[in-house]
Amino acid sequence: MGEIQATSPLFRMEGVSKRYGGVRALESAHLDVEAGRIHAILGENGAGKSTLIKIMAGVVAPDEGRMLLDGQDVSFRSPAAASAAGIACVFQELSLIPDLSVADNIAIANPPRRFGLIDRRAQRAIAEEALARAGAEDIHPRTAVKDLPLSRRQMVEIAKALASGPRILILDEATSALTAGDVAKVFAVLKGLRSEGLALLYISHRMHEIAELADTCTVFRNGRNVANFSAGSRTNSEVVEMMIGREYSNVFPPRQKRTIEEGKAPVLECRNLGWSDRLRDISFSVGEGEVVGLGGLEGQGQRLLLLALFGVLRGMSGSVLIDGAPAAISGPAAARKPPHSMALIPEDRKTEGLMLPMTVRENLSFAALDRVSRGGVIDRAKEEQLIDEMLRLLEIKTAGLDVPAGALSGGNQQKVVIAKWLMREPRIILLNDPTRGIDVGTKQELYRLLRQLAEAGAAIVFYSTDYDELIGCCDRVLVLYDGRVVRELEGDQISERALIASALNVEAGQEGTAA
Amino acid sequence: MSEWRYWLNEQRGTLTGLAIFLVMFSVYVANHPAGFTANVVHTAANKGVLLAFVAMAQALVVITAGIDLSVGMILVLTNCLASWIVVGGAVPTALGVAAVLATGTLCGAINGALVIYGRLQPIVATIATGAVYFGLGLLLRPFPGGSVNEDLADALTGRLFGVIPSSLVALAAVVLLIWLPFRRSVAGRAAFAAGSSEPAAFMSGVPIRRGKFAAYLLGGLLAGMGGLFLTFFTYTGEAAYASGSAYTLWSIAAVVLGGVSLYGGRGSAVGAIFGAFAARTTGDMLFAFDVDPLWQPLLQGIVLMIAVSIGSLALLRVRNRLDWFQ
Amino acid sequence: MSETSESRLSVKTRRPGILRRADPAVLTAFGCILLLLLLGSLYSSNFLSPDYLLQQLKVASFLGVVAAGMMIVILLGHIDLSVPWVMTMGAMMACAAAGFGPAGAFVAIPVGVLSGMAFGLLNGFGVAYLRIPSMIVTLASNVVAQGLMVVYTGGFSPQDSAPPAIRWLATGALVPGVPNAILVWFAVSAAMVFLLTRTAFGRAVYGIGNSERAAFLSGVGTRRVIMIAFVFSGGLSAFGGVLLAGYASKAAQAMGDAYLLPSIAAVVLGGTSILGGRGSYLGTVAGVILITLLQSILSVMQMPEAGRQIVYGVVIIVMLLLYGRAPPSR
Amino acid sequence: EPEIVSGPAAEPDCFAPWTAETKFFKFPKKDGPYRVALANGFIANTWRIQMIQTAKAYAAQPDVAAKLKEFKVVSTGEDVPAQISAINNFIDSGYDAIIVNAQNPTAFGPVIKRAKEAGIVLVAFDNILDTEDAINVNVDQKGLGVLWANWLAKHLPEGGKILEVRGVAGTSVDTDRHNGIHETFAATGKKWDVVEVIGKWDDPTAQKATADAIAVHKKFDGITAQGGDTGVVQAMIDAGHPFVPFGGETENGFRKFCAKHAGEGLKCSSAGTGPAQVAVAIKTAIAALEGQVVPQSIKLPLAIVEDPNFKEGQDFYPDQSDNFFVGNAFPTCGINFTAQEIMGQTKENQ
Ligand SMILES: Nc1ncnc2c1ncn2[C@@H]1O[C@H](COP(=O)(O)OP(=O)(O)OP(=O)(O)O)[C@@H](O)[C@H]1O
Ligand SMILES: Nc1ncnc2c1ncn2[C@@H]1O[C@H](COP(=O)(O)OP(=O)(O)OP(=O)(O)O)[C@@H](O)[C@H]1O
Ligand SMILES: O[C@@H]1[C@@H](O)[C@H](O)OC[C@H]1O
Ligand SMILES: [Mg+2]
Ligand SMILES: [Mg+2]
Repeated sequence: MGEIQATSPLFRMEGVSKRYGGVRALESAHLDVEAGRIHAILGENGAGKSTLIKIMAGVVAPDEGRMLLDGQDVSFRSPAAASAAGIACVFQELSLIPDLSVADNIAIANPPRRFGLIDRRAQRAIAEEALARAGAEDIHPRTAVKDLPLSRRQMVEIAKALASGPRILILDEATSALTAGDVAKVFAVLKGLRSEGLALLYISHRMHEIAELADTCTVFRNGRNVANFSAGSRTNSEVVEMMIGREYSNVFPPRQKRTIEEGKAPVLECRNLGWSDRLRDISFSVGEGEVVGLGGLEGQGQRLLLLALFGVLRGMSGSVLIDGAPAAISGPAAARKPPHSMALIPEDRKTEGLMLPMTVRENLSFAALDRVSRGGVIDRAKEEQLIDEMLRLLEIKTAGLDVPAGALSGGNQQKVVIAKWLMREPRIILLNDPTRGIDVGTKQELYRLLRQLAEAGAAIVFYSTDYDELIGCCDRVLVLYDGRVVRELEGDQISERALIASALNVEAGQEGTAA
Repeated sequence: MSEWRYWLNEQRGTLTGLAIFLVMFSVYVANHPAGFTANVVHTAANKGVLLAFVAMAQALVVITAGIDLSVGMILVLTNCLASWIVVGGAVPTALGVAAVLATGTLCGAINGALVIYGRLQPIVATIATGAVYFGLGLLLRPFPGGSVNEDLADALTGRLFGVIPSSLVALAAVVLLIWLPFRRSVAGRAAFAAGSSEPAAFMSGVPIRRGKFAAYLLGGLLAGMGGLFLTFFTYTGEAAYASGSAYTLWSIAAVVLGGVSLYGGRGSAVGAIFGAFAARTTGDMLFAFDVDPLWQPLLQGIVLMIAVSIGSLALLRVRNRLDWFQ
Repeated sequence: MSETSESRLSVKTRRPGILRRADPAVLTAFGCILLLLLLGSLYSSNFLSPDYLLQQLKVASFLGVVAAGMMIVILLGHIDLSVPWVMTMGAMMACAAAGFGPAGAFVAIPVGVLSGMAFGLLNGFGVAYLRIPSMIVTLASNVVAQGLMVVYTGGFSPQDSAPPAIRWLATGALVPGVPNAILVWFAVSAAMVFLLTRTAFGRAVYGIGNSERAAFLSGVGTRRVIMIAFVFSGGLSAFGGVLLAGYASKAAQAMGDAYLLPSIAAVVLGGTSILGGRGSYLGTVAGVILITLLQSILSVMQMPEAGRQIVYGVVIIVMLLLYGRAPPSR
Repeated sequence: EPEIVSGPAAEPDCFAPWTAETKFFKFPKKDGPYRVALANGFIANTWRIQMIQTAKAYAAQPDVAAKLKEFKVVSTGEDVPAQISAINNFIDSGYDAIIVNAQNPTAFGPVIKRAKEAGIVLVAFDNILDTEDAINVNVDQKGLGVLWANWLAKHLPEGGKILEVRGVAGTSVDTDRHNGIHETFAATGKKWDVVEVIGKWDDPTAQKATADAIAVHKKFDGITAQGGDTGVVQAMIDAGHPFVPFGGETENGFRKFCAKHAGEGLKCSSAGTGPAQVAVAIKTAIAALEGQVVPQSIKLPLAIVEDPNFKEGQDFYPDQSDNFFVGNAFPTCGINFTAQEIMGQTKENQ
């Protein structure tokens, strides 16, 4: 398949393999990275992309294979060694140190020194310059990283990579939390770097980003590189098929026509909800069988709104009604109980959704223990039975119920999180960007599931950072801006154009006609 | 935000420690029969400095998200050793001091090696090494005794210009010569980084092991200085188990009062010093107030309880419950 | 962090059958117990006599009960440093209650345990609701408990000899030849295994130990669970104190001092992670026996105190190096 | 600064000099009433609590109270420097006399110097000071060991296998007593096989150590213990160990056992001094302030009770706590508290 014949690549990987126990994360992978190009790496979850990059960056030691930089054999014993060789990485899991300042973080690998001690003045200058280069002048170098929101942290992460003056810059899903404006800035920066002659490796699950940026693409599947081609030489669905190894169609299930019963109160209703200055005067309702999407730019209050509904925030104003009756929800423990019967699929499955070291079984039944126990004693047969149902319903792929949840692939982990809530038969389901970092195949299954649940009578609030999803899945979409609902789109009104326009809080002329 | 606000934010823990200490000490001095005199300050300083050394040692380790339950026993061991070898003329005394400090450093290095290279959990590893260090101390001093170069001892526990306690000057010198350079060094930053988030630090190419090792090592050194000062202060060596445990426990209280986060990554040894002085003042309070002797331990417990609860007031401001779990 | 647990567990999945369920740490701990006995028997064959072994189990049962409480708290990722004086308090309060005539004797044990639970409640409230690190709340409450006992002893001319019921509980023999203390420990252990493996509370404890955030968002009343765990720990410490009072036939100041560090060491030597979330109760039992035997053998061998401390420390370190290490980071 | 004078002391029966060589002090007479302070170290055992209660009771006796303007007690815990600081604070606050139960006998050199310069009477008791510049109210710790060993030697003329339960390692009291025992045994020229275990002056600890020793060694011919004696006897009973001669301290529980099982072979020597020595120390301090002659080192009479002389209601109290130390009276000093009235006093007052 290879159309590219590089004369002498800047960096080359040959036959690199990595195993974790029985899992082959990477299987004799080959990769050529050239200067002055942006090289996209594609592949579904667990395909081995991050493993590949961790090996390049010296985070993980390969089991076999060799790496060449400028034609010379190299092996990195630590991230510091890779960094010294000119390889900088923006990792999928953020690698910033929360208690240190932005400047400390940017200069962390090799801080400027005077008399053997760190020169903070020089460090600050470096940080300011790097932030400016990444287009994030608004971040003060003395701020502690832990005080920054996620999207700002990601910008710091990028600035940090730039500050090390790399020859190869790797971005592993580095834009997943960025606002649209930041993404545009970052893209401009990346293009600039390309013209300066850097080699860039870019990993993302967002096809349109890859279309915009990449010169070269490599597709990984099951730890092997299965295709290598110039950007633009394949259609999107061809690429997706390469990734998942099968045909890809009918992503979104069809929407059923809903009939709303006369006089029946909505399952969930908010009136004038407010919290700090982050949520303002939010009113909406969700009826039985309805999927209501939350849209807008990142960080406009969507996550907080879900947390507010789930009783996590203190000191809210306004009221929440369930089945028309005012509900005072004091926390998740109250939220999950009837008559509320709420479920929240949280933002981060690794720290909020699962206890990774605990078994799949324990994770699955964790939220529903009250339903499978009497007087606090777990009825194991009942537990088993519920778990079985869930495994079948969601087709969770696992080596067994007694393996730790952390051993499952990302998509299956997410399924476990969903399953553990479905065990409670919730009536109100809140989803916080559930498909983030999930591959297309699994996504498709999730969309179907959502629809099924809605048809079975659940009221669903679905926050997503992916406009396609909102368009494909939702009956209605509320667009949030600065803590307010600025638009409510319904049915055919929900289009990418309308979503973007309202997200930016600008008046969009003719939503109805957008593609 | 202006620059000084950033500074304030960075130093919040230390300043809280300072504030707690100042409040307590003012109340104490105001009620002391002798009042605010050089003698009273001198007495408080000498007593505080000992715990301050141990608390600094603890702070260094706590910053790496570890804990050292052997600090008190390092103090005991170095005290027993010093009571043998910090004697005689200038040269033997100097050699003795060096050997005592080297011993403290070695103890810290052993702790560090077990935690970092042995990959043991600090709590249990240092419980075990603490037993070993105490045993060695007891071998050296089966019963109290020994002596110390009294000229040096008097010089370091006396007063400069009749007013300034020289122990405070020594403490300040240690802060200047050990803590400040450490904090500004690559190893020191690595210690903070490792304490704040070890995976992130590793991915960032921070020399984690070196940083943590340096923290444990210097912790041992500082605890050894505590032992040395204990010897200067008492002219003698004693393998007192209860006293060693008490120093360990109070060092934890001191770092917390001084704004060092037990979860690692945050705090300063200077804060720990204020914390140590504050902790010591809880004991002094009983002197200044007329408390029934049998009620004194209870009162001290309650004062400590209140002091450590102060930090939780910030909790009232937390409006997103997920912030509890940071 | 997640890498840690993943690779540890991937080892586990490779082992066959029954062994898969047994924690290697627990097996090693039991192995060390046998080794210790063997070494001891080189000094005197009496170390293998049933008398001696029963005597060890009896004495181990006090530590065992305390360590059970400590384990719950450690599984949460916390620690309880108030053990020494809560234990003493339990003993003193129980004996004091017995001083109030026949009714007193009847409620003596509950009173002792309840006083410990009250302190557990204080600790738990500080940890769960005020979110003060457990290390520091329990340290402070230990000082408070000590202060209370000093005031109490000095002021109230306390009755401090153990009533017959408490004596019987610790030293009587319901089953001929087997001291009741062992039966009590066995009962507490059975309850612990049940609690940790079969109840929602037990699951919640492990869940919180692994990720408090995830447990909270799953709708578990994490604060309540944490508080209850500390109440358990306080109650069990006090109960350990009551048993110790039965053994010694009286309560006395500072009688719990010798139990803090050994109870932590026992839990950890039994394979429970001090960071929480992982560990099996059987391991704690092994750890308790191990520590008790080690102390006893060193004592009987007349090792001077200095040597005992050194050997004790070194043995713990060696055992931890054998099986208590975190996996390598890369 | 006291004048060094020749004896005898003001109340020779009470203020008995340690040896014939002991110096005598005569402090310049000060006018009362006096401010007296007690700097105690650690507090959390029955002995110390009893001691503090005795001190308060003694200071409250009308004739004593009349001489005292203030009596202040501070307990500083295990830490020696904290105790040193407390004494410094007392000096700076102008107290006339300071009484101390020292955490460490050798650690107080500089404070002793300061007290002397300030003309303050410093009296140490129980754990006394290693100095000739302060007054020590002294128990002959080594003599206690000698007494116990002699008792065992008397009952075991041919020597034998002895269990020695020791106290807290690292303290001079433990070492002194231990040395007294061993030197005495050695002097008999008989064969003694001494098994040492550590009881830490604590009943449960001593009981456990004894139980283990019995389980392994099966039988001892005699036992001596410093502190924790009640636990030691309890362990013998639990193990069905035959009763054998015993040299121990003065806990009420121990004496109860001694009286009860004497017929079965538990022949006891119970000796020590009770916490009331603090009263002797206060008395000494007042005498010194009044300008009376006192010895630099006062030898306290040991309260010794030996088999078969254990008398109920005088040497032991069957209905009272095991934990307190009997022998709380020093008749030669006019100090006649009974232990139970001390431990009960606040209760009645309240
Ligand atoms: N530390 C680890 N221990 C065990 N298995 C691991 C570890 N890291 C990765 N794996 C496994 O290796 C495989 C490849 O993972 P990798 O993270 O490289 O995938 P990826 O392509 O980056 O996926 P994603 O798109 O979800 O980020 C997966 O099966 C994963 O579960
Ligand atoms: N750390 C691990 N230990 C044991 N098994 C693991 C581990 N990580 C992954 N696995 C297993 O290896 C297999 C391959 O993982 P991979 O991430 O490629 O899954 P996948 O089937 O492609 O799922 P998805 O489509 O959700 O990404 C999975 O069955 C997973 O359960
Ligand atoms: O003299 C000792 C005393 O100092 C201690 O406090 O209790 C036991 C006594 O033997
Ligand atoms: Mg896959
Ligand atoms: Mg990845």
